[in-house]
Amino acid sequence: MTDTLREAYRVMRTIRAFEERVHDEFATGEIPGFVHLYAGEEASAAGVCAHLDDRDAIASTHRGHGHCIAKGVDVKAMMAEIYGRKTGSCRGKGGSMHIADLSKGMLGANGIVGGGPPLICGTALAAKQQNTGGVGVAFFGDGAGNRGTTLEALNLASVWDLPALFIAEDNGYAEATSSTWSVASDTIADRAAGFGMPGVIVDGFDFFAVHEAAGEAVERARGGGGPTLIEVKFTRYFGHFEGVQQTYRAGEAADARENLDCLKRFRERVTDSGELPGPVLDDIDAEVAKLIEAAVSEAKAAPKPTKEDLETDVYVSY
Amino acid sequence: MTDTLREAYRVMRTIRAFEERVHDEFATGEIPGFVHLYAGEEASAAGVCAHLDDRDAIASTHRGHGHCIAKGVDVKAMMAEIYGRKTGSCRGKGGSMHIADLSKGMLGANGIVGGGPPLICGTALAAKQQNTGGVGVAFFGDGAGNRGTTLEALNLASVWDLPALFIAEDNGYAEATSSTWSVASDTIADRAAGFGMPGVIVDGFDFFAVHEAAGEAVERARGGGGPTLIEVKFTRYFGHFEGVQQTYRAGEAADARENLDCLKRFRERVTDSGELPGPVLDDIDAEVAKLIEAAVSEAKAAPKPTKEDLETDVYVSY
Amino acid sequence: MARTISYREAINEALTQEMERDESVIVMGEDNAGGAGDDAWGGVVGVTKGLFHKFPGRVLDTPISESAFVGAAIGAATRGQRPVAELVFIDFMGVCFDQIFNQAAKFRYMFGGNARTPVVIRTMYGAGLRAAAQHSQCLYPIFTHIPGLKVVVPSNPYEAKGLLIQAIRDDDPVIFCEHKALYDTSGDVPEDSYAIPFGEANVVRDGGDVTIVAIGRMVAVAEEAAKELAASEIEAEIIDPRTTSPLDTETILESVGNTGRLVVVDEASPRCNLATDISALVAKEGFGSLRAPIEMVTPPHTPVPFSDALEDLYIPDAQKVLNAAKAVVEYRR
Amino acid sequence: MARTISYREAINEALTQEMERDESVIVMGEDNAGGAGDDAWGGVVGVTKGLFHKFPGRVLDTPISESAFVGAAIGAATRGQRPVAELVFIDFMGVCFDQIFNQAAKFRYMFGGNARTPVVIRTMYGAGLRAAAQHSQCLYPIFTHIPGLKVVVPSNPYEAKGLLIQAIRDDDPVIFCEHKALYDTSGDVPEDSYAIPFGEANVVRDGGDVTIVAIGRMVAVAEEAAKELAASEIEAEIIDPRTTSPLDTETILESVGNTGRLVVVDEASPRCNLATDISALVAKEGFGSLRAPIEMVTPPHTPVPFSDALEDLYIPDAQKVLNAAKAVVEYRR
Ligand SMILES: Cc1ncc(C[n+]2csc(CCOP(=O)(O)OP(=O)(O)O)c2C)c(N)n1
Ligand SMILES: Cc1ncc(C[n+]2csc(CCOP(=O)(O)OP(=O)(O)O)c2C)c(N)n1
Ligand SMILES: [Mg+2]
Ligand SMILES: [Mg+2]
Repeated sequence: MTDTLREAYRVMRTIRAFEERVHDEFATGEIPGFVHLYAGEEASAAGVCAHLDDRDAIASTHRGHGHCIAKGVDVKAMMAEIYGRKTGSCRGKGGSMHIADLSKGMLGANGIVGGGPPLICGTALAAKQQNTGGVGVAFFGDGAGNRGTTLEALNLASVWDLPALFIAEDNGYAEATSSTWSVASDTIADRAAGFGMPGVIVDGFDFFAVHEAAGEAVERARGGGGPTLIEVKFTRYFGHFEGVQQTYRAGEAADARENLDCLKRFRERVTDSGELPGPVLDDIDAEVAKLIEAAVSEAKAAPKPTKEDLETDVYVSY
Repeated sequence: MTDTLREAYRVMRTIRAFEERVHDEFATGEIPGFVHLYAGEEASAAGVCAHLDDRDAIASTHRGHGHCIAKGVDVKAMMAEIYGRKTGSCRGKGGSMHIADLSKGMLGANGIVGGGPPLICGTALAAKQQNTGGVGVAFFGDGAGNRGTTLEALNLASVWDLPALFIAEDNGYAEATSSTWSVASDTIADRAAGFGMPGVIVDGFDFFAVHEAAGEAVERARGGGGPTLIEVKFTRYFGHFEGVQQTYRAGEAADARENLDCLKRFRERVTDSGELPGPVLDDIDAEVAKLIEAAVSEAKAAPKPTKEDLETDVYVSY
Repeated sequence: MARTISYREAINEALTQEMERDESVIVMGEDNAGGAGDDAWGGVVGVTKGLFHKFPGRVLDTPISESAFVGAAIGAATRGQRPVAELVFIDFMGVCFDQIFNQAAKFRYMFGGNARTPVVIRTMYGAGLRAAAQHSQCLYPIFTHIPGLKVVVPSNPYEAKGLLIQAIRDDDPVIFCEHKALYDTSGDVPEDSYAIPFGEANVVRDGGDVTIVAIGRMVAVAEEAAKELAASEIEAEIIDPRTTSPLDTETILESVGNTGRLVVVDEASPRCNLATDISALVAKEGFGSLRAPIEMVTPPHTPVPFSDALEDLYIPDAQKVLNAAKAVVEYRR
Repeated sequence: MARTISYREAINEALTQEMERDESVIVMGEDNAGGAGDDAWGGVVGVTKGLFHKFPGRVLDTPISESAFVGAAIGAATRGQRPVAELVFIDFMGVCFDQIFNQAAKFRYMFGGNARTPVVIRTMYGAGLRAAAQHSQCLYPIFTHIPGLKVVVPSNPYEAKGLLIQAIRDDDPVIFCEHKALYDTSGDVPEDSYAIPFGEANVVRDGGDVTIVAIGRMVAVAEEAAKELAASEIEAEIIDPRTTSPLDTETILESVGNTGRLVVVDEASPRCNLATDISALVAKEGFGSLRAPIEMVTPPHTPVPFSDALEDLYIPDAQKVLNAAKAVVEYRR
């Protein structure tokens, strides 16, 4: 368990450091396109993915950096991708919204809200038919919980009895629209019963709560017990995407950053309990800081794709 | 109430006679295209539409004849449409799957499973914004209850607090697929809670049960109390569409026809209670028989559309 | 090779042979098994009938949730399966198009070449069965428009079998368009397995006076017209592209190089369809040899009407092809 | 009339003026009010900002349920409202296409003329903002393909205002395509309300040597090319169709009748797009006056790449238009 905790902390810290750095770099104007940051939500990706291995696949959202890092995608390649470099995870063709690494079971961030859940029914089906013991995990936001694709996928996963997890990340808003308004039921987890699966709600600032709920669900799925819906509740630290105002929740975000922090909570708990001593965590912090620094400087120095790259990679065969 | 009952009986009898006649006529090969019959399900259309008037709009399904008749669409024009005649409700351009009469608030049968519920959010919104007191009613099948469009519409209706009814007609099958298999929850009504509205189940062979549940829902909707989901359970008498085998439920259909009949149940109840005497019902039966006879012979004699009709009616203005 | 089977049987045979050859091939769709565990239907047109019992666990029914199950087919394809999903009517593409064009079609490019999505979506298109506006469309031009998709339009049983086998073996997402009026047509089909490569047109008939490119069911219509043209001593060359994406531009241009005249017959709605696509290709690349305007024979810009009286007027027929061919042959500048 | 406002402001003004004029005009979309009751956003690009407070009860936020709310707009249109729904990115059409093309587009025909569906779907298209493959597509060829829809592609603030006013007053379903790279461009726009009729192209520039038809943002690209062409004494006539459906075929054919040469510039993917549509039109109807191959300037058949280095190569630019125009002008058979 100590190893697991250490790695989970590393994942969360890496996500946080990655996102804060991207936030700063975006402000300089050097990063193109739409960038949605996951800072504040680290416990979800880390808590769920701590249970996953190579047999398992995940589908992510437009807010995908955290899920990528938690599923083991190379951080330097991610940063290079965000900068549109040839050394990026997608050779610069995808960008922040499309980082993927299928060799790691990471099926891609997704620019389409609700795009992932159907895909995960398929990866779970493949695992079931190939008898690998693998599971499929779809992360989606509170806004995505109102998309028909998401709701159809919940039903299909139950009907096919798939080894799947649906992780509803309720960060309170879809763009500027509050989830208390857009989700007609009290919670997203309330929908689980209508699709014949258990629904659980966890505190998304508490890594241990997420980790425990996900562990149960993964175990059930691997054992043939079917899908689970887990709703993780928390707040994002930054605006919907970089460069946008968040007047609609002025004080709220800063306040959350101060008082609701999965990293602080994690540190307190593991140092109090003696599971991990402070200096171990400090070392991780330092290592991560170095890694991110290197990722940014290497990304900036890397070449961009060129004319020869424009028309390749459309098809496997032409 | 006697008037209401008499009219409801007339509606149910008209639907039954219409469908049985179309069944026979189809077998002769003279009716083209896909025809889905509503026989056996009459109490749903009649029980719901008995509460509706000109302010209200309904959206139907591929199995639309019953809803059309219950909402007052001209029976002769319907029959002519099914025969592809110029005198049809849609001048022969629509056919069985697209009979509509917007002047009657009948927004069309629909060839797309799950096509109607979003539209009804719109008619309900219009009624609300125009302050007419009108409601919108979406009929949909058990199979359609698994479509994303239907599920999105349930949520939207709640979020916008619309005067809407969602009538899930569970006839046990979508084509040959059993609803006990395809609907992951025990019932479709189970889904209502996940979308913040009441969910009710009624016996679809019992006109009075449907009528009562729909009455409550319509009243709530007109009063600003928001949408309701009503699940009506019954069996269709014929195959999924005309001309198709139903080996997957061999005895079941015939059995239902014998023992589960909303018309018989209605007659027993109203004659026992004295609400309507037998001869009144017999008269209606005779009138309806005549009407259907006339509808068929007029349809067969009517002209088909011609070259001049091919390219009209695409746009209001060109 | 003198064995005659129907288009429907040819497709079933291709599925059977590929499922036997490769156990990663799976099949899914509404009532593809029928009632979840019986073999009542084999899909609404019976194409998959018999597979359920032959290949246990590999033929799946689905709820009416096209986004979910088409998406599932795509997801499974990224994890080593080769799913063949049935989207009964192509007209239903509108309820699951995102999964097809934003997900499957773009994975490989968006992910920098690091994805393979060998999924086949079988779907039924076309007019002629009085199925009206929502069940009679062609819509293959829409799929052809989207980079990352391959689009197949087999015109007879022989093509259907060979092209479906290729589609299943292909590592890219393929939209396989079956014309509903062809299922009961028959033709010679070898029993052995064979694959017809994509992007290679079939020259159905040789002729030096006019090139007729026809898609899917329109190939037979063009053949009918060609027979009558021959009676007027006009020899038409008929080209069946077989796949609209990739398109065999070479064979078309070569033929127009010889004939100097082109008619394109496309059952799809006339704006931005294959007829315009192929006409534009020739107006750009084959202009030097063109000796007459390019004629397009298509339906009018209207939804498909229900009444047989109108539908028969709507669908391009041999007479219209004949007229168009004569017009270009007789054209004098 | 010397008032300069942005494309974004022009659209907002059209909405405002129509909402003032006609209370059946309503607006809906994700964050169109913003947070359900505030006016935080005015939609993700701020087009509807300010309307929420000005028109109480008539500007609606929606959950992320495109099928439901686009369908609701359509349903409301059949009951006397004139909804303007915002489908933020045209790339999201795949999640609600059925409601647009099988419902709204076909009602009138399927119902034998007994329906009116005056709905406008505003949507943002196009490349240039490094928004990558799922947020940069054009896709208007797909809507143009569908009978029953009208499709508008305004190229500047003046057109945007006048065409949107027409779209709202029009009794048919209209897809109103706004180019994301144009929102911050400015131009002269009259303060008074005015409607630009559909199906009437704008001749942006007169010239006798070559006709350039350009769509949406490509009009400005064509103008840039025309300036350089003029330096080589080639006078290009530039035609902006303004609506792709209906298409003003007359103006195009007349111009090609004078110039004998055609270049079509279309930012959409090259297969079955507007460039092929217009080329085919001219190869059929204007062949007699054509003196050179028809050139099409389009992106390659690939998804839109993310990296600025690639996206800049992807989008048609003035240099490519210039080359195409020179090629057709210099063409000798
Ligand atoms: C189908 C679709 N509709 C709308 C959008 C635009 N959009 C991008 S992110 C977003 C909000 C998503 O909210 P949520 O699911 O809660 O995720 P969060 O951003 O809060 O992580 C919206 C509306 C989209 N990308 N795809
Ligand atoms: C989106 C879509 N998917 C599939 C179909 C084909 N189809 C037509 S009716 C039907 C079954 C519908 O079942 P249900 O909703 O239960 O209605 P019922 O026929 O039982 O009245 C199917 C699958 C369709 N028309 N539309
Ligand atoms: Mg959210
Ligand atoms: Mg049913």
